[in-house]
Parts: sequence; structure tokens; C-alpha cells
Amino acid sequence: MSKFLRSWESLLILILGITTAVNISLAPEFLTLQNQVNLFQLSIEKIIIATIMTLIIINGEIDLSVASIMGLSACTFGTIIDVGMPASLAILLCLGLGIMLGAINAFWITIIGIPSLVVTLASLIGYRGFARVLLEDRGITGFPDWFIALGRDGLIGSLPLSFFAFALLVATLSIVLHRTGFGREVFTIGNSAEVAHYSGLRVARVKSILFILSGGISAMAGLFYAARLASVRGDAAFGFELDIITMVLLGGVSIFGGKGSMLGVVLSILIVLNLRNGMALMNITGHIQTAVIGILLIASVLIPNMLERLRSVST
Amino acid sequence: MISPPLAGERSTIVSHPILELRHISKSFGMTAAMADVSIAILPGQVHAIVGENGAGKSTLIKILTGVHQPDEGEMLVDGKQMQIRSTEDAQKHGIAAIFQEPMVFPDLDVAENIFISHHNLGLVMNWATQYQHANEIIARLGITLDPRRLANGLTLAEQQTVEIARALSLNVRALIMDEPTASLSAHEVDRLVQIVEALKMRGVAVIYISHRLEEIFRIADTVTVMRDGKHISTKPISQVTQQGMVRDMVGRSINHFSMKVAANAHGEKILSVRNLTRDGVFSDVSFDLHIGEVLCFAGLIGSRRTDVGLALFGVEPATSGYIEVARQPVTIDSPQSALKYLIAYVSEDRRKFGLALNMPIFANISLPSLKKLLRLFGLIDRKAEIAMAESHRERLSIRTPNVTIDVGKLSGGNQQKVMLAKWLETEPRILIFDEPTRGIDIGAKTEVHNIIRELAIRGVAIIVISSDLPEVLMLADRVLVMREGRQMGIFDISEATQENIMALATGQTAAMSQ
Amino acid sequence: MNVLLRNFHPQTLRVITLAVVLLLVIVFFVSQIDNYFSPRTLNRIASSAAVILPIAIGQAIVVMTRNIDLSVGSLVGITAYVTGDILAYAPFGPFLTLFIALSIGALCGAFNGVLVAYGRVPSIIVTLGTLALFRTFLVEYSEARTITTDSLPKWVVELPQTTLFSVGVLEVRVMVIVALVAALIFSLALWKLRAARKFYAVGSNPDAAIMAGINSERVVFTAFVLSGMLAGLAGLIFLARFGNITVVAGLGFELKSIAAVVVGGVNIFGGSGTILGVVLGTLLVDTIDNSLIRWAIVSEFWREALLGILIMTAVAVDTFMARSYVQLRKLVA
Amino acid sequence: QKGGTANLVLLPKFLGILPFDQARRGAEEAHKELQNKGSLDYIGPTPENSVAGQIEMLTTATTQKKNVVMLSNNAGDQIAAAAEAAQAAGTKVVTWDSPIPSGKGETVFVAQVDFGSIGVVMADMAHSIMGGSGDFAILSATPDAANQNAWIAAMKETLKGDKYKNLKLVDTVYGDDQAEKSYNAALALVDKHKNMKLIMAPTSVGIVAASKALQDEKLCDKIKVSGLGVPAEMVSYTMNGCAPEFALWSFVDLGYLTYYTSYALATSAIKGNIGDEVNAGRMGKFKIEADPGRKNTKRILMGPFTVYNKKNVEAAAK
Ligand SMILES: Nc1ncnc2c1ncn2[C@@H]1O[C@H](COP(=O)(O)OP(=O)(O)OP(=O)(O)O)[C@@H](O)[C@H]1O
Ligand SMILES: Nc1ncnc2c1ncn2[C@@H]1O[C@H](COP(=O)(O)OP(=O)(O)OP(=O)(O)O)[C@@H](O)[C@H]1O
Ligand SMILES: [Mg+2]
Ligand SMILES: [Mg+2]
Repeated sequence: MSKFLRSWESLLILILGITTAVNISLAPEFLTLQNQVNLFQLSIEKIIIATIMTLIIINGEIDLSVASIMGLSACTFGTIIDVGMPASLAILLCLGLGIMLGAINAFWITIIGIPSLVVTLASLIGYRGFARVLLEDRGITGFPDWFIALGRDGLIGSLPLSFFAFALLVATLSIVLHRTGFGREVFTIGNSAEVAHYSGLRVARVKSILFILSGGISAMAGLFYAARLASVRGDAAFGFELDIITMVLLGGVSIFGGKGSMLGVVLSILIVLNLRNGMALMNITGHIQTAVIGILLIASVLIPNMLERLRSVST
Repeated sequence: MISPPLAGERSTIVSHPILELRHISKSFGMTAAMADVSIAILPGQVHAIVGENGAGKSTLIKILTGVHQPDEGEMLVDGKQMQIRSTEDAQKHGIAAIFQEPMVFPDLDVAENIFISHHNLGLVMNWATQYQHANEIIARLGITLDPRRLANGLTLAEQQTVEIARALSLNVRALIMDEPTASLSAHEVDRLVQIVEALKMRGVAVIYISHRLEEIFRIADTVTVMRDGKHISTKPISQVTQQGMVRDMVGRSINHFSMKVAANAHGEKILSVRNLTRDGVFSDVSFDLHIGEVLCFAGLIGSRRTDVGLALFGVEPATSGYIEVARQPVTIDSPQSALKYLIAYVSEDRRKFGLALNMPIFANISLPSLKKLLRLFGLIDRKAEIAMAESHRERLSIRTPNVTIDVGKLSGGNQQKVMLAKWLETEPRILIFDEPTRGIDIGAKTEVHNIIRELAIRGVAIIVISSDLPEVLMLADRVLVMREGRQMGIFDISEATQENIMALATGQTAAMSQ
Repeated sequence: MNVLLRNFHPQTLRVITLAVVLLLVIVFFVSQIDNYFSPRTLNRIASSAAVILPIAIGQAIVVMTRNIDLSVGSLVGITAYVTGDILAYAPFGPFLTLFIALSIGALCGAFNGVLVAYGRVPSIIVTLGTLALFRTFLVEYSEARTITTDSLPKWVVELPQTTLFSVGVLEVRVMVIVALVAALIFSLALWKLRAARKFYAVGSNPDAAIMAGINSERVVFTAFVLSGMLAGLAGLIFLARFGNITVVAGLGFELKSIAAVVVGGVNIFGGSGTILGVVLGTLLVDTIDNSLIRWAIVSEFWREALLGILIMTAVAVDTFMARSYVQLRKLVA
Repeated sequence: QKGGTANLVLLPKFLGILPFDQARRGAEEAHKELQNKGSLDYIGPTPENSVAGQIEMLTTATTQKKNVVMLSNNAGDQIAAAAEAAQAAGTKVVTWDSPIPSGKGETVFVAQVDFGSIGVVMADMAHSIMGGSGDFAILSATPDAANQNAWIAAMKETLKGDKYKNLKLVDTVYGDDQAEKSYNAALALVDKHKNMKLIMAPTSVGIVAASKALQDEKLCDKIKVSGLGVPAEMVSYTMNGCAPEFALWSFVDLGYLTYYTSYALATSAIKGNIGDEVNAGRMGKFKIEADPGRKNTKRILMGPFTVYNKKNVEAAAK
């Protein structure tokens, strides 16, 4: 779109190139197929949600409750299996639950008119609480084999179903966002909800659709999580929201809405995954990993800003 | 702190300029907004700057006040070279500005809005005295505004007066006004002119930008014309004619100023409004609108004309009353429902309600008519979209390298044109313009007037809310006058004069207005 | 009535609503929990809120300027730990210690502030980064040691039980007073200090602030320094209250403080809010939290779910009241 | 047996906490003693990201073809899949401190003490502190902590015994291993249960927080604290009577033994079957046996643990 965005993405490509080069030269195992599969597999649920989070943040909102919806849907799945109902039914119920949880968020945000940060902060706490209510101190295992296989085994090659779900989401959401009328509405509302309203756009409807989608996709991610780990517990997916938001912001999506691209987010996802994987292979602890990503996040905005300023001063 | 200017106090003998720009250039990417401009500002004088939209006037102001840094050239304050890095810096040098787009703090009350950036009022607030001072300044401006009211919800005109009050209270040596009267009506303009006169007496240098040429002739001592970022001429007002000034502005002679043409032949009744009321805001507005007719709403600022427009567009629905479109009773409770009946509304506040500033021109133009561009699976036809934007760019002569740049980067007048384009594209049956020519230059103003008339001829029913009385008289077939939320009367254009409209608008009886 | 309505600042109403909601919550729990309305319970809730209150005030100031500070939790951790560590070597008195804690906090806050105000990096990005960065610093610095009460001077260990004065059976504790004094100072400053009003201005319309000649960079920077300082104060209170400090100290406080701030009626998009509201918001969240764990018929596992629901309800009630008030006012005007 | 090559990873629940650091010291001691030519990495996730982080780190170690990952499991059965994948790729998983509940993917669990006997010890401490009768409550870490849950279950089992018939467990609450939550939870217990005489906290964070809370509220003469704690952190509360008795084992030894076991597995000195014997340097010989607490799993029992009181706590705290 604008020049700045283009340069942001080229910056990301540069960072990605450097990270990959460093990883290849310093971590011999990096390029192995298994490692490349693991690299996605380990964070697959986060990156799936990052796709819809991109739309939500471009829309000028935020959804902090995604990880709690994931947790609650995973725990609901566990509970349903535990009482002996078939897994296929459980899957449907959980997806429905996710959509409902998203709709509850949407209700407070669009109908009552409370800022999404506040609403989803409360539902972050509340939904997680219901996961606790369901499972208390239990963990649930014993899911059907086909379900577990779905989460773990390769569907084509060694790539599991969840990977294709991610790819499909990236493709469709990126077309929706950048090529369709709905996407244009998302951008416009993010830019100025008032202008959008005055232009006859149905602001509440667009927002509701996004939050409901977010609920559904988070529930799906929760199911992938349950399948991959073959077990659920009350703390499933705890704290994932910050990682997801970090990826989206590093992708150049403006936290104030109205700006960003799916390409940027995909690049940023690749960077974060590569970086984490590379550091893990170099035996760097979790704290340092998080700190490095934090520094990268700040630096990726700070350095272009500084360069811009230097340029304007020197000319 | 706030000493009212004393009438009769004579300005000291003018010797050297307070402010001087020498060979200033500034470009934004490819656009050269200012190229090698030099001017000197003398104390006790009103220095008007005129030019077409995008000529670089606002850029000049922003450089004088430190919002932008020049690429080249130097600035002198009191004959000494200075760098002004921020508006704070500028204020320290005694320079303050009223910017083109009013900027208030919605969460602060009017009084705080006026005094927030004062540096010498002491550490501790005294709310009571602050309100008192605010009242004094507001009174001088001749408007009614409660200093305790939050700025949130002020109309554009009210915001502009708050900004004027803020600048006046600063006790400056050089005051820059970028289209201060763009949304004021004649009444308030008169007061402003008086205040400017008084400032002049005290030796304040005033830089005055306006597209209303008659104002320039009223108050300016010197006129500088800019075109395409270049300095064209600086002359004492006595040596300037309107024709000559316009020629300098556009680079050629224009003769076809807006002129009143005979009223259109009206068609059928398309809109009928009866006793439209929004509780506590306006009440009992009733009128009919016919195909091909231009109905103008006149009134002072805050007379709630905009609110009637908003009600008809469904943004702030009316609480009672009756609306009929094409003889069908309708309820309009949202912009979508208004658009469904092919009613469009061009807001007076382009930055807040009109344009998504960080989106490209084409996306802004296509926004309300996006449906036309949708193809299979809801994909947007990009080519058609660009073509749509290009056609408007040509028709309205929007000054921009291309239609893919962000609207926010255009000059104020060009933004206004983009907003007009956006609503023209919806091809409505009923089109409400709220201050349609706010901030656009006379060339373009003529163009807009022509467009409005053309639309009317083509069968669109038009409502124009305008504070610009000459404009009202020129465009209208009928004039509806409002005052404090009430409809004071409707004139046929044949009976309407500036005097009788103002008399109704200010609440004087017809007898008193002789 | 009319005059009353017109002269009410919307914020005044928020505060009154909050107070009413808080009262309702208390009345509810009084009916549910035996012996609830006792000096003892009051004391405990107050002491618990005293840890969060300073952070919430700092957060509120930052939020008023249309920013957010996610690093406060890590800041509390750093101050609590490093101050504890310093005290172990040099058992300073209260004032010097307070100075040290505030300085540590202010320093970290300044780091955030420079990046946000002068580096022009959005605050959520900066503080999301420093949330991790500060915590990592702490983990590296601590080398897995724990600060224990034994290594702390006696006055620190005894601070939580030190009472300033008693009103009947109600003991008013020093830490509660310290937190309240902080609230009072900032409340007064935001109301009365001309410079402090600029926090509102910058948050209300950042562009206008620049145009009006407000040095918004300095204002935003100051907000972060203050937030850091107040987190430092909270760190000191944390240290005194819990005595045992590990690297997880203050984990998750950022969300708690944001919850207190939004419940307290501070506009998350900047420009408005009062410290009194924040005090009530903090008390409300903390009271709900601390009452739920005392409510016998609610199982341990229902607590979080109820907390989420109650926060939502409180905010919704507040929004409704504020909205109907605005409507009422329009009618009257 | 010395001087072999084994690449080992010590993976605690998270970093920065004393007990885990002690385990590291034990492991390093063993690493030196055994003159291992391979590597010993001490890595861990952040507390907020503990579950996902442990799974990630275990998977990475598998990719790196490490021989053994020594895991203090914080992820419950959620890590079983990764552990099974590790085993399949030839990386053994030895758990310590906290096992994988289902035992899936776990080679052997190095148990600090017999989980059943911790139940007995806690019950005994409660019995002796309360003088044989009274109400008490448990303040645990998180509802998800496998080891804590096992100990609580074992204690409840023990309480059924005749000796404890006058002890009444009235409540179980969680402090999420956070100081302020545990502190508030302790005070809430006090308010909720008027006749409560003891808070039993089988977690080092909970026990100090509860002790501090009762001390601050001057309740120590009415209500006592007990459980599992680190002497250095507990010494003042034991000396002033708030927490007269608590228990713990040596984390240094636990790290040491876990290392020896893992090294033996890596160098194929043992297969990891029941009956295999680990020669653990200064600690002597240990046998792999069936874990009585979990079906189809194996453990090595370290033991013993120490009960600390006024007499021995000061020395241990040094
Ligand atoms: N921030 C910006 N970025 C890019 N271009 C800009 C920016 N601000 C102004 N320009 C360009 O500079 C030129 C001069 O604009 P300026 O706002 O000074 O015009 P103006 O004379 O004030 O016009 P108007 O009468 O419409 O207000 C225009 O072509 C405009 O597009
Ligand atoms: N005393 C008041 N209290 C609250 N709001 C007021 C008050 N006076 C005016 N307003 C607000 O100002 C607006 C009234 O003016 P409106 O915009 O309808 O008039 P207008 O004639 O178009 O004036 P303008 O020329 O300023 O646009 C309304 O939106 C209303 O909310
Ligand atoms: Mg301009
Ligand atoms: Mg108007």
C-alpha cells in the first residue's frame, strides 16, 4: 500500500534473512526436516490465531481473551470426552462454544459499547475461570486415537492438519483483508470508526463478525492444542495472548488500527519462530529468548524512526 | 495576563520586521510545498496570504510555528536568525497560530482549552479565576459559550472560536490565522475583524489567510500571493484589485465567478419534513423539498442546522416528527437507512467525519459506493476504483500527484474536494451539503457551486447548510433560517436579502433590522 | 436538579457510581459472609489493595496520556528484589530506602519513557518488550537467590504490622497510609497543578497538544517516569509485606493494574479519569477478589470466573449510568 | 563408567528459583565427578510460559539428539506427547521433582521421597503441631501441580487412619506459587474457618507467605504453619514459633542422583528396567522399582527427607 509499509516488509525480510542465516550457520540441526516441522508445530495454535488477530487489530480493536477461549474450548472438549460422548460431537460443540464466546465479547463491545480492551480483559479472566470450573485440578487424557493423530501426524508429508488450517487462513484472510469490500471496511473502521459510520458502513456488524470469527478460530486452535498434546488441563494455552499480539505488532500492524498487512504478519511469524527455534537450538534459556524478541520488537520500530529523523535533520 | 486591547492606542512607529523568512523551501517527498519563499512581517500590520488550495499557505504557517522544519532557508525573529523547533518554541518568541483544522481537547472544558498551554500562569490552578478569564475572552469574541462545557461536542465553528480565544489570550507579538473564518458566519466574522483591528493597534503583527477575498480587502494592509509553493507577489492592499489578485493566484485570468442564475424549475416533491424534533436540540422543523430544488439553511453558528442535517441522515435520529421521501413515510435511524432512501450527507467536519486521513484518495472516494465496485466473491475491482477516483480528480481539479497517496497529505481545500467527490459518487436523490465550500479557493468554489447547480438541474434535491451568506443567496431557491434550534422562517429567494436573513437569524424582529 | 446536573462533571458521576457499586458489593458480601464487616476484614482488604494502588495510580497517569504501561509487574519485581538486596548489605533507614526504591523505579520508567516519547515507539510495543526485558534482567541479576526476611532490617519486616494510629478497633497501618498519601498527592496534583493538567490534554488529543505548544514529549516521558516511580513504591511495599522475594515477584500485576484503572473509570483511550476513581476501582477489584476467597459456598475454582463476570458487570453498570446521565443532561440543557 | 560421553539437559519448571538452582548444583557436581565428556545444559522456560516452554525445550533437545532430558515436569500429561516423541527419537526422559502423571514417555522418575510417605509426614506434622486434634487447611501451589496433587491425595489417604481421626481437613486453596496470592489466601482461610489451627502448605512459596501473613496479623500463637519449605527461607518463622515444623529433602542431592541416573542411562550402563541398579557416587546405590503411586511406571526413590524444627533449622539454613 504505502511506501512505508513496503519498506517495513522489506525490513522484515531482511531480519528474516539474517535470522535464518545465523541459524543455519550456528545450529546444525536447524535445516533438518523434523526441526522445520517442529518449528511450526510447536507454535501452530498461536500463529493460527495471529491471522485473525491481525484483522482485529487493523480494525482498531484487540482481543485479549483468545488464549482463554482456547483453554476453555480445550477443557470443554476434555470434559465432553470424559463423560463418554463421541469426539466428533465434542468438536462441533467446542467450535459452537467458541463462536458463542466470541459473540459474547461482540455483544459487550458493539451493543453496550465498552472498549474491547476492557471487555476482553474481563473475559480473559472469566473464560479462563470457567475452564477451571470445568476441570478443577484434573487433567484429562484418553482422547480417541484418530483425534490425536489429527493433531500430530502428517496429513501430507509430515505436515499436520493444523498447518493446512493455518495456510488456508492466511490465504483467505489475506484476500479478504486486502482485496474485498469487507477488508476495506475493516481498514476504514480501524482508521476512523466515525468516518466509517458516516459513510454508511455497518461498523457494529463488521466488528461483531471479527470477534465471532476470533472466537471460532480460537476454539479451533484450542482443539488443535488438545489434539497435539493429547491431554488438557485448566491452564491450557495460558498466557498465549501476549505472544500472539507480539507477532502481529512486529508484523507492522499499527496498534491504533488502520494499518498493516497479512504479509507483514506472516513474515513476523516466520521471524519469531526462527528466532525462538534458533535460540533454543543454541541452548539459550526462555528468559533470554523472550527478551531478545522484546528488543527486536522495540528496535524494529525505533530504528526506522531514528533513521527517518536523521534523514530529516541532515537534509 | 489578558489585557483587552485598548482602542485608540496607536501602534509604535514601524521600523523592522518581527518575523522574516528568507529563501525558505520545504518539500514532502516529491511535492515541493514551498520553494524559495521570502517574506517579512511587520508589527502593527495585517499581512494576508492568499493562494489556491495547495499553494503552500498552511505549510508556510507550519514552518513559522515550528511544526515543520524548513529544508532550506533561514528565519529571522527580530532581525536575529532563529530556529523554531516546536510550537512551544514559537510561543516563547511570541508567535502563536490558529491552525486551519481546529484542534481542541475534547475531554477538557472550554476554559482549560483556552489556557492549557500558557506558561506563565503560575504553578497552581485557580479554577474560579480561570473561568472568569475565559468568560472575558469569550465575551470579547461576541459569542455565547459556557466556559465549563467540555469541548467534546462543540461544533466546528465553536471549536474554531475556542482556538481563536486561545491564541488571543496568549498576548502574542505575531498572530497567525489560517482560515479562521472558514466556518464562521457574518456575525462572528464582524467581531473577529474588530478584534484584529484592535490587535493591530497594539502593534501585533497578524498573518491572515483566507479564501474569502472580501475579508482580505476589509482588513489586510499587505497581500502576498502564493502559487505552487512559490512567492508570486507582495503588495500593499491599495495596489491590489480582486481581478489582479485572482490572476496572480491562478496564473491566468478568470472571469466566471459564481453568479446567481435564475431559479430552477422545480419538479415533484421528494422530501417532506414535518415537526422534526430532537429533544433538547431542535424542534418543529418543517419543510418540503422538490426535485431540482436547492434549499439553503442559514443561521448563526450553533443554530442547530447541522443537527437537522444529522437527523435527516440518521446519525443522530430525530426523536419525533415525520419524514416522507417520495411520498412514502420513512424512518431514518442510521446512515444506512438514509442511504437506502438515497439521502447523502456531506459533513462539515471533514477530518472527523468525512475522510479516513490515513487511507489513499481512491479508497476514500469509493467508500460509500463500494458496492458498485464489487465483483465475484466481493473482490474489489481495483482498476475501476482508480478510474473512478481519477475522473473526480479531473472534474474537481484535486491537486495531487496521484490518487494513491493518503488523503491526510493533501492541503485542506483539496481534502474538501475529495470529500465532495466521495458523496457525489453515491448519486443520491437528496444531497445535504454542510458547509460545502469550507476552506476551498475561489476557483474551486465556483466549480463546487456549478456542480451543485448542475446536480439540481439533473434532478437531485439539494439542501445546503452554509454560514456564508453570499453563497446562500447565490445558490438557494429557498432559504430556511434557524435560530437556537427553531425554524424562524422560510424565504423564497426572490424575497431573501442578507438583511432579512440576518434579522431572523439573530432574533431581531424585522422592524428592528431597518 | 437542573443546576445540579449541569454542574456535575461527568467524572464526578463516575466516582459516585463506583462508590455505590462498591457499597453494593460490600453489602452483598456482608449478607453472605459471617463477620465480614469487621475492622479485621477491612484491614486485610486495605493492606492487600495498598500493594496494587500505587501501580494503578501510575498506570492511570500513563493511560490518561493515551499510553499503556505493561512493564509495571516486572518493575515491581525489580524494585522489590534489588531494594531487598541492597538492604541486605546496607540496612538503611526508611527514608533512604524509599528514595532508593523510587529511584530504581523511576530509572526503569525513564527507559520506557525515552523510547515512547522521544523514540516515538508505541507504548504497547515498548512496554511489551520491557516487560520481558526487565524480568530477564531480574532473573540474571538474582542468580536464583531468594531475598529472605532474615536479611532485611527489622523495620522492613515489621512494617506491615506497624500501625500509625487506631480508631477504636480499626488499626490504620503505615503501608495503607503510604499508599493513600500517594493517592492524595497525585489526586491533588492532577486537579490543581497546571503542569499536571497536560497529562489530560496530551491524552485527549495528541495532535492538538503539539499544535497548542505543549511539549507532549516531556509530558509523556514524565508520565512513564511517574509510573515507574509508583511501581517502585509498590515494590517497596511488596518487599515489606511478603519479605520473601523471588524472581516471580509482581508477575501479572500489569493486568491487575489495568483492571483497576478501567474499572476506576479512566478512559482507556486517554484524556479523562480521576485518581479517586482509581482508588475506588482498586478497592472494588480487590474487595471482590478478597471476598470471593472468603465466601464459603463458592468453590475455589469458581473464583476467577466470578471475578471476570463481576468486573464486566461493574464496568457495564458504570457505562450505563454515565450514558443515561449524559442523556439526562442533554434534555435538561 | 567414568569419562563417557553423554549430552544431558536439566530442565526445571522455570528458572530463577532456589530449589531448582540447588538441583543444578547437584547435577554439576555429578557432572564433574563423572568426568563426562558430553555437555550438561541448564535451561528453562519463563514462569508465564512454563508449559509451552517445557514442551518446546524438550522437543528441541530431541532435535539436538541429546541423550537424556532431566525434567521437573510442570505440564502434566500435556508433555507426554513430546516425551514419547523424544523416546522414539532416542532421547530419554528422566523426571525428577515432579513426574509425568501418566508416565507416558518417561523412562524413570527420580522421586525425592516416597509420595505416600510425604502424605504420612504431613499428616504427622499436623498431628504433632495440633496436638492430635483440630481443623486444618491446605494451601497448595496451582491446581495443576502434579507433585502437590499427589502429596495431597496421599495425605488424605493417610488421614483415614485411626491415629488421625480427630484431624479435620476443612479446605484446600491455591496460591499459584505467588507471594501475594498465597498471602491473601492464607488470611482468607483464617477468616473462613474460625477453628482452624494449622495451615499446611506443601509448597515453598506458600509456606513462607502463610507464615509471614500469620506473623503480620499476630496470629502465630493461635494458628501454625507447616508443610514443605526451604530452611533458609523458613528459619525465622521456625525460631519464632509460627512454623514449628516443616519438612524438606535436599534438592542438591536430587539433582546429583538424577544426573547419575541419567548418565547411567545415556552410557547404557543401565537399561532403565525395574531392578536396574544406579551407582550414585557419594549417595550410594539405588534401585529402579515400580512406582506405587502411578500405574505402570518406574521410579528411583531418593529419600530421606528431613523434618526441620527449632533444633536443626538454623544449621540447615546456613
Ligand atoms: N504532511 C504532508 N505530507 C505530504 N504532503 C503534504 C503535507 N502537508 C502538505 N503537503 C502538500 O504540500 C502542498 C501545500 O499544502 P498546504 O497545506 O500548504 O496548502 P494550502 O495553501 O494551505 O492549501 P489550502 O488552501 O487548501 O489549505 C500540497 O500539495 C500538499 O499536498
Ligand atoms: N449548551 C449546549 N450544551 C450542549 N451541547 C450544545 C450546546 N450548544 C450547542 N451544543 C452542541 O452544538 C451543536 C449545535 O449546533 P449545530 O452544529 O447543529 O449548529 P449549526 O447551526 O450547524 O452550527 P455550526 O455552524 O456551528 O455548525 C450540537 O451538536 C450540540 O450538541
Ligand atoms: Mg491550508
Ligand atoms: Mg454546522
